[in-house]
Amino acid sequence: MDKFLLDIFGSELIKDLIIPVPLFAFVIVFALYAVLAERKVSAFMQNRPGPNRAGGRTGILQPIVDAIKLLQKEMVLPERADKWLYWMAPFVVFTGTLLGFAIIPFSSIYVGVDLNIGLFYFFAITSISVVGMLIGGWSSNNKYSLYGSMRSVAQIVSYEIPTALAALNIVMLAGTLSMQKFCELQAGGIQNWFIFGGPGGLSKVILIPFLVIAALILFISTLAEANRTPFDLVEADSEIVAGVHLEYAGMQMVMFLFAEYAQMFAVSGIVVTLFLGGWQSPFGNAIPVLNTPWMQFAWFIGKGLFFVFVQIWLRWTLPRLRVDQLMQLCWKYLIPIALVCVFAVGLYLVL
Amino acid sequence: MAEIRTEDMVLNMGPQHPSTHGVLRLQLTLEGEIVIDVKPYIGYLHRCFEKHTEAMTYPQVIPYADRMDYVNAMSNELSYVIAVEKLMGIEVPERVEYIRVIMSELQRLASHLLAIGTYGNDAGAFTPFLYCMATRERVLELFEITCGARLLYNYFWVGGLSHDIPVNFQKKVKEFVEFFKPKVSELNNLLSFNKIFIERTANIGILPADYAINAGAAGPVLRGSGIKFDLRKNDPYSIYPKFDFDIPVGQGLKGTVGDNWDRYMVRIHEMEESIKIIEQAIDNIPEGDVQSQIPKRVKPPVGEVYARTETPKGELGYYIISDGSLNPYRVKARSPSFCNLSLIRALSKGYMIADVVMTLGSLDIVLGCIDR
Amino acid sequence: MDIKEIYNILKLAFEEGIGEPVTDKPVDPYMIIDAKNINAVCLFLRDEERLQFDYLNCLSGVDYDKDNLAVVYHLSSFALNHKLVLKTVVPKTDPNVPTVSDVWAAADWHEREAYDLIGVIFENHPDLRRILCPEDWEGHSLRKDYKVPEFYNGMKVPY
Amino acid sequence: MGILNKLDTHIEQFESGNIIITSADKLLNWGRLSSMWQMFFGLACCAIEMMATSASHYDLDRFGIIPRPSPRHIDIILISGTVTLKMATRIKRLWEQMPEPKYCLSMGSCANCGGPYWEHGYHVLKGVDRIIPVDVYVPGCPPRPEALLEGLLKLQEKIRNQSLARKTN
Repeated sequence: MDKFLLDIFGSELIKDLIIPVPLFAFVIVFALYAVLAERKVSAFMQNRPGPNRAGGRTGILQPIVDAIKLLQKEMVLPERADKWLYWMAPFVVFTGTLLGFAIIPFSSIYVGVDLNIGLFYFFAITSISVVGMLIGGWSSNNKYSLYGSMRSVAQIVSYEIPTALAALNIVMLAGTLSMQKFCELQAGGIQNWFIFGGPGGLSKVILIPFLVIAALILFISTLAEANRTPFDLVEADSEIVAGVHLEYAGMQMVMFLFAEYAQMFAVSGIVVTLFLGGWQSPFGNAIPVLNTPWMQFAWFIGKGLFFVFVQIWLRWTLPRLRVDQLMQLCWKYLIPIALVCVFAVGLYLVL
Repeated sequence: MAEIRTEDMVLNMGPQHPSTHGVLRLQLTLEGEIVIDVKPYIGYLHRCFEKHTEAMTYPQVIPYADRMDYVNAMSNELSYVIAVEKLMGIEVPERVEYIRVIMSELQRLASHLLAIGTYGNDAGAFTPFLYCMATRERVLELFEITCGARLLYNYFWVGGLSHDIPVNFQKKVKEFVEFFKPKVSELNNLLSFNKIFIERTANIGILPADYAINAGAAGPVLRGSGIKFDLRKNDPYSIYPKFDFDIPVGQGLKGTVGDNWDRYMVRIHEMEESIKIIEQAIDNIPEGDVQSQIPKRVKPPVGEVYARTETPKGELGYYIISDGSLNPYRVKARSPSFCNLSLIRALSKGYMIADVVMTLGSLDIVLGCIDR
Repeated sequence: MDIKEIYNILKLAFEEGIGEPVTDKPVDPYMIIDAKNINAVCLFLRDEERLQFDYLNCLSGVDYDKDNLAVVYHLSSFALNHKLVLKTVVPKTDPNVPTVSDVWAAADWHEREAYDLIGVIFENHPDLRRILCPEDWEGHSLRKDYKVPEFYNGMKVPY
Repeated sequence: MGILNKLDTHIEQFESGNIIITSADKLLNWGRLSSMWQMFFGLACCAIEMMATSASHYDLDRFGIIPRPSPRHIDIILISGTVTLKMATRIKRLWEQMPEPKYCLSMGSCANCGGPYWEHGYHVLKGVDRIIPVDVYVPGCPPRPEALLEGLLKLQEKIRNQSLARKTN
């Protein structure tokens, strides 16, 4: 793709400017429609129709309508808020999430930038949104926001560890940090996905339980990083009202929401890339039609959306944890188990 | 190194907050997430019920009694009319008693469903709330075909009922009972035995039995602490002695006796018991005139009465002083939520913010009843 | 236990300040206790083996008549399942009644309510503030001679 | 309407009925009327009916109305129940915290005019319109969910006829 664009425009600069455009468009459209999906899925789970006025029975225009309305909303600056930080926070949060998308491999021909330390970059850059939340919570000069931001920092920083440990399994197996490499290594059908031990001989069977557990840990801890129920303490409605974005109105609040929903897809993308073959078709090259670069988009996005659906499903089913229980889960259960997985995989590799 | 000065954080929860169940204000003194002290401020819905009663005639008070604890209006009415009937010495026909019992038990279902639903919402699970509301809608349907109102009925009158039950009422109630029975286990699967929910409620907000009595706790809050006390059995009124039902008490299955989960579970079991009572009563409604005993003018003799009944929230008592005129001299309502809410301070010290929300939800307060 | 028997027990324990039970009016009989005795009587009622009034159902303030206020205590016992009504009458000019919130914790809020709406002042109450009306409210609204204010904080009160 | 007011000066030059303005109006109005986020907030008896309306049986989400916990996020505040004098100042503050454009729907007799508490309610504000401007009044004590829905549809109608160029309040 890089080469193709370079041929057309003949300039590195223009190519670099063009490449993120579809990515950005995807994030915006996804975030808009994830909100609708959440409302529709929750409606389905609660025996009710959900939005069905704007845009016919499906409510397909509801996100557009919401956007039009939110654009008209007044921007509020709370009294005694720290003006610059207050304006800055939503952008920091959104940028942090958006930058994470740069290394998500949508297809063999399309990835924002194929860094050789892609995974490492992702963990590093998404942590920027923590800073944004801290800024937002502090500068709003609201106690609830402050509690939200403190919780978010504690939560996201803690959950980085099990996330990284679970991902480490695959890094060790694959011997790379590049997102495209992960996908390429899992070629050849569903049996070669890393959740089933990756490519290799029969001996990989003993790895499968550890990798399944690692995949679960990765999913759970990324759920926490995306602040979704049962770990949505950052914005727990019934306790600290709306948490960080309590004082934000209109488009600024939308930035926070967008960041949350974009993060949902980003973390799903990580889980999919690391464990579920990324953009690989489950049939490998047995059915070549299903493994063309354009079909790879469909596979990747499809797998990603499935995990987004699971996140929505969990949100409307489970109650939320308490702060100390959240930490307990992280430090007492997820990290030790993840460590065991890492040792097992390491042992396997050494032997 | 200079000592770092720390200050306790004071957080105002309410009067507008998603989980204060109305317009209650809690002033939390916090140390991080830990609650050091809670100061409840009430009165944001003080609608001068007691002043109104002094200006109204006895029957005119009934609609105001409805509006006190607006999620179980029937039980409020029952308590008030029983008080006035006791004062005047009226014996109501048996048909009226049966209908009153059925209605108040249906109302108990509706009230508990709302309590459980909003409790789920407090825990962060929104779906059980909507499931409960959908089931509650079926109860309201029964009230609607009976008296036309969904929420505030003015159905029980002094000495009788405002009108008789409709023709197909019994059939509808039986249909409802069949509809409702599987709902309890559905709710248990959805919420009660959810691991996270148990983690959030068990061993939180423990109320010891002796303090519960001393502080005047009532209803499921009292029974959650393991005290087998229910006015329907212990100080029977109406025709409750005729029915066979159990008093569920908290047993500390998932934690300690008297914790939030016990109080929650008492409500679930009470719904099952209410269904039992309705089943026993619905087939035996005797024939008769529901209005034969309604006095032309409600004018009790000089005297005073304290009548109490078991509403879904607990003991609701009306203390009525009559000076022999058409208006009561003084009506004081002893509302169960008022006494239960006063426990919040003792129950939430030392727990976390999230636990205060859960404890408050387990007390099942209605601000209309507290502030009057 | 009958109110007469309770009266006899109380009469033995306290020399004065226990009124004869009033039983001629419907429905609930009651006793009038002197205000200065009320805390001691309540403590006795709670702790006495034969009485065990462990539960305070209701505590009401009443605008008793032209010159007097009253506080009415409805008591009951879990252990023995009997009930009792006590009254204490104080003049409007000096509406001081000892608190019973140290006997039953339930009395705490009830007494605050009686203070707020009727204007009975409970001595030794740990936290006697207005509970229902705002802190800066004037007057005690359940008194028969209460006049509704024209304005509160700039908001017109009457219709 | 704050933002609309600010725009007023700039578009005075257009005559009302200008084709661009009208189409823009329609779009903006459509946005506002189809996505009224309401406050997760109840006062008294009517709050229960409001909850029933947003629950599965009646489902306010159909109209794009979802409850949000914070006053900063919302467009419409449903005053659902009796406003007491102690609560009135808080409601006023809530209203001031809401960003423009904002709407208020007064639900039930108590919020409209004091309801059954009009005569002896010394602590009841006789109508929330004494402290904040109300767009739609829904009568009833309490109004049925259908009545509340009707009120919301009336509010949609009102928004539909608003304009950037001419103020219709």
